[in-house]
Amino acid sequence: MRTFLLKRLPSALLVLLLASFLVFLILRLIPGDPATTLAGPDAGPAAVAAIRAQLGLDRPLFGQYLHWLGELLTGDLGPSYAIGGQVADLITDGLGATAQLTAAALLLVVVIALPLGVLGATARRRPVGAAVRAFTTAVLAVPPFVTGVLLVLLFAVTLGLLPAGGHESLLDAPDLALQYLLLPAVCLALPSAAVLARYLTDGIERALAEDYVRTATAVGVSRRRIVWRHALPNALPSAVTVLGLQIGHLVAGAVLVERIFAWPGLGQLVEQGVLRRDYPVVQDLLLLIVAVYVTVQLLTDLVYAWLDPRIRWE
Amino acid sequence: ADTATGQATGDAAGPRRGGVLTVGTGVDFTPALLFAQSANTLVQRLVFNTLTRYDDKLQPQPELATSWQVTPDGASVTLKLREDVTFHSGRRFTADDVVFAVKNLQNPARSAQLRSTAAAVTDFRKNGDFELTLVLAHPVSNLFDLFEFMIVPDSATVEEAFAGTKLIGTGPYTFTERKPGSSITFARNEKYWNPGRPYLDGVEIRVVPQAESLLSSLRTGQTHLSYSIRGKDIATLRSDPQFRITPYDTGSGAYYIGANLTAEHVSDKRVRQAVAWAVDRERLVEQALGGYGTVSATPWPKSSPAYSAEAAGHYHHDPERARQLLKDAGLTGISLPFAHSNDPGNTAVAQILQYDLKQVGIETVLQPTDSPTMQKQLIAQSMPALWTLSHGFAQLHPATLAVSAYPFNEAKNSSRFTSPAYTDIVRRAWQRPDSDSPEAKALYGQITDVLLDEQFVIDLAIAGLTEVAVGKARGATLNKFGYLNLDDAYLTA
Amino acid sequence: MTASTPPRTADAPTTTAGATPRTVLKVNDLTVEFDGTTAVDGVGFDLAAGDTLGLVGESGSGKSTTALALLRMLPPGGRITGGSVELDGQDLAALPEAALRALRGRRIAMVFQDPMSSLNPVLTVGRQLDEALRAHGAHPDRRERAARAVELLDLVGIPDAAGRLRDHPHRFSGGQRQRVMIALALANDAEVLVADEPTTALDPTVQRQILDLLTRINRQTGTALVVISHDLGVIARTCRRLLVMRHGKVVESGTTTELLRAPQHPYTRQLLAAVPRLETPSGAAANSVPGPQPLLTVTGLRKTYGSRRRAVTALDGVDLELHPGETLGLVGESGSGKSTLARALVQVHAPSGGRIRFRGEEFGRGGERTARREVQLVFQDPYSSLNPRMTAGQIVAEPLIAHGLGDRAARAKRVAELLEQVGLDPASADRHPRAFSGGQRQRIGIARALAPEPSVLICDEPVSALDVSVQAQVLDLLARLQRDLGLAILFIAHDLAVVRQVSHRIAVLHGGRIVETGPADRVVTAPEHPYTAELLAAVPRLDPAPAPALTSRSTA
Amino acid sequence: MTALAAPARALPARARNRYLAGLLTGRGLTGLALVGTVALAGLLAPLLTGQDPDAQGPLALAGPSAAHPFGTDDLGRDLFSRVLHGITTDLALILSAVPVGALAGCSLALLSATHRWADTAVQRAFDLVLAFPGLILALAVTAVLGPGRWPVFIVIALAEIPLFGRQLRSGILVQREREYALAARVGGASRPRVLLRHVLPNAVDPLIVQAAVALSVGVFIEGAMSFLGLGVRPPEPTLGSILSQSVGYLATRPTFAAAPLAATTALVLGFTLIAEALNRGIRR
Ligand SMILES: Nc1ncnc2c1ncn2[C@@H]1O[C@H](COP(=O)(O)OP(=O)(O)OP(=O)(O)O)[C@@H](O)[C@H]1O
Ligand SMILES: Nc1ncnc2c1ncn2[C@@H]1O[C@H](COP(=O)(O)OP(=O)(O)OP(=O)(O)O)[C@@H](O)[C@H]1O
Ligand SMILES: [Mg+2]
Ligand SMILES: [Mg+2]
Repeated sequence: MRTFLLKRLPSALLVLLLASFLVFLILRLIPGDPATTLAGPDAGPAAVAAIRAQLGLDRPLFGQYLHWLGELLTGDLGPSYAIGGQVADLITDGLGATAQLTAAALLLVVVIALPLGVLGATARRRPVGAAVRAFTTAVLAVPPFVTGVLLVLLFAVTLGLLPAGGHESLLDAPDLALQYLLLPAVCLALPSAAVLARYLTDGIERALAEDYVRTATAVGVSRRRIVWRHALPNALPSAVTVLGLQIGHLVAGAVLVERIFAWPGLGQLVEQGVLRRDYPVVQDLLLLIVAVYVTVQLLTDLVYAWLDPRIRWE
Repeated sequence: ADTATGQATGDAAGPRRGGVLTVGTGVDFTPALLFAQSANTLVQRLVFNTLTRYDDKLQPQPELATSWQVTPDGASVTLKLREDVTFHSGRRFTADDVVFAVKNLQNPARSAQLRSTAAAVTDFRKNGDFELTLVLAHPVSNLFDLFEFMIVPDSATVEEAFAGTKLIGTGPYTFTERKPGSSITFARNEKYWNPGRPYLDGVEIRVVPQAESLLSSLRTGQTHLSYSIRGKDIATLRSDPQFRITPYDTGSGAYYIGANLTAEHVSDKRVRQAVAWAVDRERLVEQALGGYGTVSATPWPKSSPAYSAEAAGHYHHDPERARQLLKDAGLTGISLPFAHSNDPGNTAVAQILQYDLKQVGIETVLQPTDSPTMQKQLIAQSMPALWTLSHGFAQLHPATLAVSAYPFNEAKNSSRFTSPAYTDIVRRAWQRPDSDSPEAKALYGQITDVLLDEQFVIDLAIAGLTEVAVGKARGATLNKFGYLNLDDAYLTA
Repeated sequence: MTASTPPRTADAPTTTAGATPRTVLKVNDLTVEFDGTTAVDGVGFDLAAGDTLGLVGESGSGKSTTALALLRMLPPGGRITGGSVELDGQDLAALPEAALRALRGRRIAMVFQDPMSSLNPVLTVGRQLDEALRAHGAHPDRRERAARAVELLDLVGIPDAAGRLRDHPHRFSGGQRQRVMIALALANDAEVLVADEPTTALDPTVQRQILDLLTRINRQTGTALVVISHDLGVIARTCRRLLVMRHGKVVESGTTTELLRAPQHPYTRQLLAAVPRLETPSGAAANSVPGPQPLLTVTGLRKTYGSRRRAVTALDGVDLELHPGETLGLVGESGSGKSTLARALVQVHAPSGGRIRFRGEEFGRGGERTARREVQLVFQDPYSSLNPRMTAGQIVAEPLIAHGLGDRAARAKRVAELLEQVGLDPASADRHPRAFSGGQRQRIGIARALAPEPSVLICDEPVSALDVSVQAQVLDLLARLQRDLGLAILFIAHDLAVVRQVSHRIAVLHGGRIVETGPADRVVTAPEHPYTAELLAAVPRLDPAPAPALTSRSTA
Repeated sequence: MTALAAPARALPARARNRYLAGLLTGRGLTGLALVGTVALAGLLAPLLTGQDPDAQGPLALAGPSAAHPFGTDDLGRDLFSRVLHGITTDLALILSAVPVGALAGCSLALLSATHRWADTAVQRAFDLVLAFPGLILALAVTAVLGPGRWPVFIVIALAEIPLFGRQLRSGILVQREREYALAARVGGASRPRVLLRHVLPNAVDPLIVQAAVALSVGVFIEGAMSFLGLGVRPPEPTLGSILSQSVGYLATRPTFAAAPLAATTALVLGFTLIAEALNRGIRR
């Protein structure tokens, strides 16, 4: 494992460096600049120029890039341009909220996808299989912005069971926090769960056709046990890879979902940052997302190896 | 007509103390725009006070200033200040704080819209701690707009306020916490100078960016009050007795089409007039604004001294006339780029306009643009031939619009429109001590005439902010700049 | 007995210990169909407790299908359309699925052919044994099950049984995996054990261990055995009675001794005749005479796999010579480096040390270029070495295209010629590999290897997956090619009988070194190295003498 | 009912075209019919409806009626006509962007098979694309190119590149070690020839399934971009833009969302069924 990490680490760092450059470049490619946004709707060029100078945006681009890298290396992320406060604080708060949301969503993804995936592969009666497929299809076909609004209309407005949106700290009021968490997590989890369920179904179907299932049958193991204890573990490694990919999708999906549920996470922060051209916030945030993603990839590779004993010893 | 401010008329028990009022908004508070007018101005009047406050007839009423004296030539104004006011930090409020507030607005980095008016103040003469004379370079008719607009910050913490970390003012509520993108919370200022006020224990401003979600949070009672509900959503609440709906003249509220006069075709005045005739304003108000708006060809709301029903109805839906104008200009089948903000509401507006223009032979190519890009193009005067947006500031003294609102600014505007005549009238209307004498009104009429003739800004409809409140939330008002005033607000049991 | 031939009269159950043992399994007129085609057609036999029955027959004759039908575990599409399988009087063919599950593993168990794919790769061997033990609820206690699992692994002869419970299947060698399979089948003390080709593709020493194990279990626990194989030697070693199948039907049955001594049915005779016997002297000399100058010389060849820290030395200083027109047999146990050597010779893997010279020119100094065309390889597995997406014609034409030999028309002609040469119908050139039988596929591989007109043909276990009759065809073909074209052949195999039959000389590879080289007959009859002797001793023989398994093994 | 492995013995030649065989099952035919019907409705939109999809009228947010089978939208446009035209736009976008993305991904995967360094570079490039939140990508592309079909096309294609690339790469890694690939090398084939002629055709199978899934992802991306105001230039209808328009009226006018939802669901279900059918066909 150490050698594996040592082998992957340099390339991961390289990815981060490349990403930092891309992030910087993309932001400058997007028209509109922080100064005009900060200056407000009726500002004159003088105000804009003053703000530009104050933010250091009049310096050459490459210098700005190096300056940013320097800041990153010293760990001082500096103040945000438009949102207010220190970038580090903003990101820490947003990260906490998003981590809650994605963790809950991830849990739901697994909790939903596992039985659905197994059912899809083993349903002997046609209606059950059809129902599973109908569900996964519907979930994939209805975009999250529709699902989200529908969920709110149903559970918050009509039934009054859950709040329509917002966020509570898990530490202050855990039960309330869970209520706030439920709908956005479900909304975020559904498409990924559908995708994962599909891959699981596929993997289990493949595994069920393997010779070792025949062995287990010949030994007298029950059908149920064969599916859960023999076929499923073989479908898991590739499912974990899919799950790793889905984490990227979850972060992307968080932008939509956090907006609909007024969830103060990184997705909202990215959107706000981009909308106000808050360069420091967006730059640091995107880099963080890339870093998280790269780490997740590393982790999935490790988990994969852990789940599949054949990999571990090679 | 829309003068109601949600007074607690039907409430026999009278105001109740206590409770936390939740206000929903679609846009987060931007600290850097604390001293400017922006999309979220709910915070300003909760934490801070202004010198005066307009009543419904645009007459200034005392706030931090108890009385004022403008010299007849309009060269200076003398203010008497309240003596019982302290900042949340405990420091006493004095004339120095007013001096600081004015100077603060003169700083270009504060990007205050009324900077030109603030800049007209050239000298400060203190007479004790609570009397102050502001000496003006020239008379300004919109002086009290400045006093309505200018919040008085604590000089010691102004940079922290600007960064959004610490807000210290003299207002009814003290700032407790801000979670960017999520909420800002306030607690009652126990030492507020207005005795017995405020009633509420606290206020929470929740940011709900998605319009549907904001509506849902009102419906579920999570939010008590909002000014960010879209007109078409309000229309769906109209029949629900649970909500009180109160339109204001206030805020950023006139929809218009802007024309870049250096662009092909629209440099011709007749083309711009044809556009003005081509638009079905009634349908626009009905379909895009859910009926919450007033058709108008001029920027002025009915409360404005410059308002004239005749001028407001100058342009109406007349495709034939539009086609004739185009023909006169020798143009058939022209195609123009047409920028609009890419949010759903503005996209709908743009599509309606596009369809109407197409009916008279003006093809347009829509350019959905995100607001920072739009902002940059507006300031850089690099807009395409046509665009649609909304503007504010018409609810105040008419001169403020022409000197402070960028679309109309005589010195430099996004349309690249310049005319010595316009500059002259605007300056004359602005640099005078009074604002509603017959001479002043005559000048406003002339401004209106120029606007109607030149049509570099083609006004379509006036739509101020509309308050939507659940039944138990009472007594909230907005000032003319959309600052939320909760001095008298309370929640019924 | 319901076999198609009348029961034999002479010494039928002579050596049986008991008087008349109870019949546990009674198969009557069993018929199985796959989508309308009949795979098993009226098979019937009885199996007494503690008895051993062998099932032989050519590939596709319905042996596996019969075995699967016994447990009613036919693949999708397969259906029992007639007859009955009675286990202690209970008809399995008519039992509901749940009741059947209760029987599987507990009363009738099965060992499948391929031990690698038949064990779950992600579960430890201990877990899999545990699953088998708990399946029938006989061992509710976890610790008890663990103890029993150790006992089972011990029984099948896996050293350090307790320690190895935590290992995954891939850490076991092929022979050990096969033992684990047997342990799984034995977990619930089934009365009947069906073993489908339990030793195919194992080298003689391992094969012998497995067969010994089955025999021992039969004797110790009284489990009745049904052993399926296409290798008559295997059956002869283990089974008291034999059933010969062809085209889904039983053509002959009887005691092993009788059948081997005096086969009745012409097919049985043909089958027996095709079995290579270790005693048969080499036929190579009669076929061709090797040239004096070596064509291919290998000196001090070394190959290590893996990183420096976890290196596996596959070849450790191999010296070899191959002459034109000569067949050099290469034998050795699994993992001794045979394939590695083959791959080094065809330059798929670069050796780590040593020299290879072809026609006197060293690899790396020009020799490798001529060798690339003139040294060709016939792969062990006839199926996986053919591209499933290409037709036979395309596959054979590939080397011609790669070496730029001839234009399109010339190539088509040459392909037809090659197919004919290996005994395939040129018209079948546009069929995909899956439309050929195993033997035919192996011939496509040979045709491909012959296409660039090689002077050296390396055959890596070309016949180990084929049944005897097909094997005989392939061997004939190779002999003919050598005679006609003067090919030099490096013949890699684990079946010593086959190797003796085709080789001029035999080299024995052990642990990456050549331990013995010599004329084929001499190496077999008078081995010099103890390892060679060990290999030879393990070869199963067809002499009827040691066959009746219920007697104690003689030393003959 | 136990699923067992069919012996890998000679199968009859009837399964000559596995894809066709897979498609010609109940599942496959249903999928084809679904996609076909929706696509046909889109293609025949000008014939099926006389209404201009952009024509506005005073009758906004009307329910279904004879004149407007699906009702009208908030600007009084005929939803039937808009949905049909939207289908065409969506299909045109997706059916062009997905193949382009797939092709690019596959080319990169092939490139990665040539050298260890190329492999590392390509792998990390995939990681990079995958790691960027779609919103940022969409925003950047739209900002640089201006709104319209191209940004949507590019974002969909970009999103597909790593998905196809990774899948193909792992397929190549597996197939490359198969005996037939070694056999081709022994036969004298050059590295590129082994890769293109032998390995590639055997590694693409999972991609066919992936392609069908990718099509639904395309629908998804188009919708999300429309929702964020980054989609196809209005007033041109797309399924995503109609849907995001309808979100504001889900509570009051659910019929608004019904038609575009039905169309997307039919498409996604169709693609899914085709994917499953092909998958089973391959596995057979
Ligand atoms: N799943 C299946 N579908 C269709 N036909 C099959 C299937 N399995 C086996 N068959 C056919 O049934 C017949 C008997 O096959 P079986 O596997 O029993 O042969 P076998 O005697 O075990 O051969 P081998 O020695 O090659 O293992 C063959 O003709 C084969 O093609
Ligand atoms: N690619 C590889 N990486 C690491 N080790 C390998 C590799 N290929 C073979 N080996 C090891 O090298 C040794 C020799 O393997 P090789 O395949 O040459 O044996 P073999 O004699 O052909 O055996 P078999 O009879 O089972 O085919 C074995 O220990 C094997 O595990
Ligand atoms: Mg078989
Ligand atoms: Mg080998």
